[in-house]
Amino acid sequence: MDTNELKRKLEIKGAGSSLKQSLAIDVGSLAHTAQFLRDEPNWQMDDLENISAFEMKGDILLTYFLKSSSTGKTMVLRATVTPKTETSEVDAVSVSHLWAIAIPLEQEISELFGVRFQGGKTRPHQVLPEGWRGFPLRKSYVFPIEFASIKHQRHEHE
Amino acid sequence: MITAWQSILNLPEHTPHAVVMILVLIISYLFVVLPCSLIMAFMERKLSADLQARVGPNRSGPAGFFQPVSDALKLMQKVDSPSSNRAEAIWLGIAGMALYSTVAVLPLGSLILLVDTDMSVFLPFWGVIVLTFATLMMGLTQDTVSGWLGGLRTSLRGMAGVFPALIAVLCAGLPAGGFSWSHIAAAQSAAPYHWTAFNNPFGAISLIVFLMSGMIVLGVAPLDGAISFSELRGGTAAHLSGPKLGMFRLSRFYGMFLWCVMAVVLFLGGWSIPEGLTEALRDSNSFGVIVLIELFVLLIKTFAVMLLIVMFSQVTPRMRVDQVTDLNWKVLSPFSLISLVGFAFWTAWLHG
Amino acid sequence: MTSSVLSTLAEYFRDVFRGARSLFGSFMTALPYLLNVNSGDLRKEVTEQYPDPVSSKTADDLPPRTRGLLFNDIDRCSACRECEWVCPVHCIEVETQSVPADAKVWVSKFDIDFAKCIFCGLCVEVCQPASLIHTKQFEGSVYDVRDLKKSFGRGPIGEDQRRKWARAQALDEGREDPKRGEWPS
Amino acid sequence: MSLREYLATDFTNWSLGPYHPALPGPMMLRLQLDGEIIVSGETEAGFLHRGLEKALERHSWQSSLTYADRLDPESAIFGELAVCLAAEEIAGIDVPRRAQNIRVILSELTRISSHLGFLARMAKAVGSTPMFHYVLRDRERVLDLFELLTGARFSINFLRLGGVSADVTEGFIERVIDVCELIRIRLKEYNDLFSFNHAFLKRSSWIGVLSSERARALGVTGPNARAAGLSLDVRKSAPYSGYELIDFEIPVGRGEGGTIGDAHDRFVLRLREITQSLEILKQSVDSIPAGQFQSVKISREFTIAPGEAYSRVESPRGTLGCHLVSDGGTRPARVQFKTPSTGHMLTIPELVIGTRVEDISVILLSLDISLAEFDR
Repeated sequence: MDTNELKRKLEIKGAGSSLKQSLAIDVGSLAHTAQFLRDEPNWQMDDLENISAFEMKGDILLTYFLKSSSTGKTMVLRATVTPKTETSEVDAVSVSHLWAIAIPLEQEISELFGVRFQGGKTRPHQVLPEGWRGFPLRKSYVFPIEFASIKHQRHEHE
Repeated sequence: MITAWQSILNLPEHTPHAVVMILVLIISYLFVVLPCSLIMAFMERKLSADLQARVGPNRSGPAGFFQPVSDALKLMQKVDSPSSNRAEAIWLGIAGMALYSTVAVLPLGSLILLVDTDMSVFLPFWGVIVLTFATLMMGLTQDTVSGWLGGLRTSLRGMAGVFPALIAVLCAGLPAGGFSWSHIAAAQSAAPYHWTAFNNPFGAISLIVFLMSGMIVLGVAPLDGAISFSELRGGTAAHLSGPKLGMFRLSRFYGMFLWCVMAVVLFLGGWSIPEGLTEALRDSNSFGVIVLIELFVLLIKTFAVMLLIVMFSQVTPRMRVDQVTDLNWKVLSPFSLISLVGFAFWTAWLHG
Repeated sequence: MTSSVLSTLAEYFRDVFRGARSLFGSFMTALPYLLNVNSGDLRKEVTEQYPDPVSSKTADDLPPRTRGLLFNDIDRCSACRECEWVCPVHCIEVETQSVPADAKVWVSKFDIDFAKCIFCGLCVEVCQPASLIHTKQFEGSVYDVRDLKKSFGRGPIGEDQRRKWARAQALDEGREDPKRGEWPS
Repeated sequence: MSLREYLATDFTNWSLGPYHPALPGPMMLRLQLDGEIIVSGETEAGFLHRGLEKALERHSWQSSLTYADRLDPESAIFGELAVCLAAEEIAGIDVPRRAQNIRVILSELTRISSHLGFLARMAKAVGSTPMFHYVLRDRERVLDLFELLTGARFSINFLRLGGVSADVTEGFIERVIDVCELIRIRLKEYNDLFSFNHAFLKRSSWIGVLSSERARALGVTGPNARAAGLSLDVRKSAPYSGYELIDFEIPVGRGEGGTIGDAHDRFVLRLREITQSLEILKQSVDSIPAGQFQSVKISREFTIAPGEAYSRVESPRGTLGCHLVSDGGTRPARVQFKTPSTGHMLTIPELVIGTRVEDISVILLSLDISLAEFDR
């Protein structure tokens, strides 16, 4: 998606505080769009508020909440990635070179959702113990009966 | 002095002087030094509790009076931490020995002056310097970060604090014309305006300098950056437990008691009671009563000074070690030198 | 040069003075605590020495809505299992046994596992017959964690209870002589 | 081994944690020391991960709020408020005025209790035990108010979708006014005893200076950002739950002790925020309207229309965002919290460089980081 097509799309959408005005873009051009939004004079989205991910029927939606400190406008970018199988990792583009706050947010998503961010500074397991298989926040995640020979006596109540 | 004690303890005439002195030493340690350290420990805990809207120890003994005793007993029966190597125990022993050797020099009364040489005022400082060095070596033998940093900081602080203290001692010795305890006590009579601290304008400054440098040397609350619990978990004392920790704590309180006694004798008139009274008692040679009254006067003043120190130390936050040494070199030392010059002019002008 | 020396000297003495003044200021703020002078209850000791009822709070000093240990009055409980469903930590287990039509529901087992309970109060809020309530009791310590599972149920139906129902049913259907078993007047 | 190699000195590697009195919570701090001066610091957390967001997906709408208030144990209501606002936005539930007012009262009381906890930790880090005990004694009075209204002291579990779970009893309003008066007197006592004490000034001014550019770049929000000079406050920029009717001004760091954005500035700013919260409490307690306190009765089959919302709440540590997604079922599909501690943890490696070992606890505790909130 080159810049003028992006400009055209932005004019139509305009920035909105609620989620309805979110701009859907494909993962590849995510970093390029974010760079554009941050440096463009009349947008100046220089503050990344939050990166959140959730799984909807098999594919993982990444939502980027942008905010511009000068004009106070907020903006939502939405990217979709679909892992091949329920337990396989999937690749996405990292924006940690644009905003420092993206590092811990991407670290968590990569660990709990299995989304590998290219070029990100994600460290090995921070939240889950070493050697933990599976990505807990995926809908298809099944609780392990035991981990490192410790039994979880979770009797299900569904 | 020896005959006085022979009559108090009604020993046979020809007992050798050494035996009498050892007896007096043991008596003064058991009945004065040990109880006073424990009283000070209790006072500090009860006082800081009162300051902090708390009740403080009230379980063992009336109003928790025997809390330090129960603490000591509890620590005695704890097992020693396995990780402490032998070198640490040796250096702790040396530190304890250095500190408790000052008992012989303690000025507790005109009749308890065992070592009354011309230099007896400086002897406790020798004990304190060896204590600082021993704590440094104890810290270095523990191969933990808190041990290393704690030991280095204690030596840094200990060595620094001694300089202004010695200058303040010089100030006290000038009007007395000598550095033995008897000279200094003789120069100050019972009336407050005769005390070194108040009979000239610089006396108060040197008293404050002496007390604060004592707090620096011994590491009392606001100036104890070296063994603060917030990040070094007790510095050199981090790995002590059981009887060693008990000895470490008791030596800290004894250090405070020693420094307060020296401050009182040097600046606040020590054990001086009105002349008429001593003459009357001496004639009716009831020496026991003299010792008791002098001790009572001395201890009242010591506890008053100690109360002030605890109050100030509870109220101010803890300072970093580099701020402690800055305070020492940039504030206490210049002020002690100024008061030394002041004392010199004052005594010269008075006797000139 | 001299102005810089004088200014540093002045700054030095001002620094020392400020230090002494703030030391003295803090000392005077804490002094009333030592002397408890005219401070009423502003500066009294606040230590609550727990088991002693005078200086520390007991169950009845607590406000009415305090969420303490739970109690279920089994007679009013209608075994609707709402509490079991809403509990976030699933610490309530309810079991009933079949009873003849018109008799009241027999809650044989109603266990609350206080090891898991987080005292959030949802079960009490959801309970229609208001049989499950928060008492103001908070002393729930036990030696074995299994003792934390308190049971409020009636237990399995006993033989005499079955006979009572059988007799009641027989009375309704007229098969039973109402007078049987009474003492002759 | 040549003499040069033999005498070569290197940095000491010292890793603090996970439990250490100088740290704000279970985290690891790997330091490289050159003697007492810190060359570099690096943090590692993850010790308090409880899988809160996964748990929220497995429970009904009613009990999800109980989990939400365990996001940050010290300020429980803000987790609940974030989830409530988002869910009400999706489902279109409107909250009665009286319930909004009660929510504001509880938020400001929690802010005061959390800031008092911060003052106590700072006093303990610097070693002033009287201040530590005074602050905790006064926090008890605020916690008594929570127990009176909701039944619990910390995890109050009092908010429901569409309002609050119970009404305000009559005695509660007077007690709130009394506690406000008491805390106003106590604040003066803290200032006399501790805030501008020379020794505390020396320990905390010019220490851990966070400039406003670095604060914005690292996503720092809340009191730490305001102390650095940025006046960001969600209650002003995007007012929620009736804050637009209350007039209050946002305190910004003035740098009395040392410079703007140092540890002392963060400490004094929180004192000012407590006074500001007292102002808000006074206004909202006087103007509490009559009326319903809950507009929706939640039963077992309660569902929310499919949709998503992002709510922002001003918690005592910063801007707490909650991204809630509902797929029309009886359980939330996804709840994601953006906690302020994420930004604060990023500042630690920068603030710690060049300081002394004794300053670590002052810097770390002046950022008021909650590890429970960071790991979720």
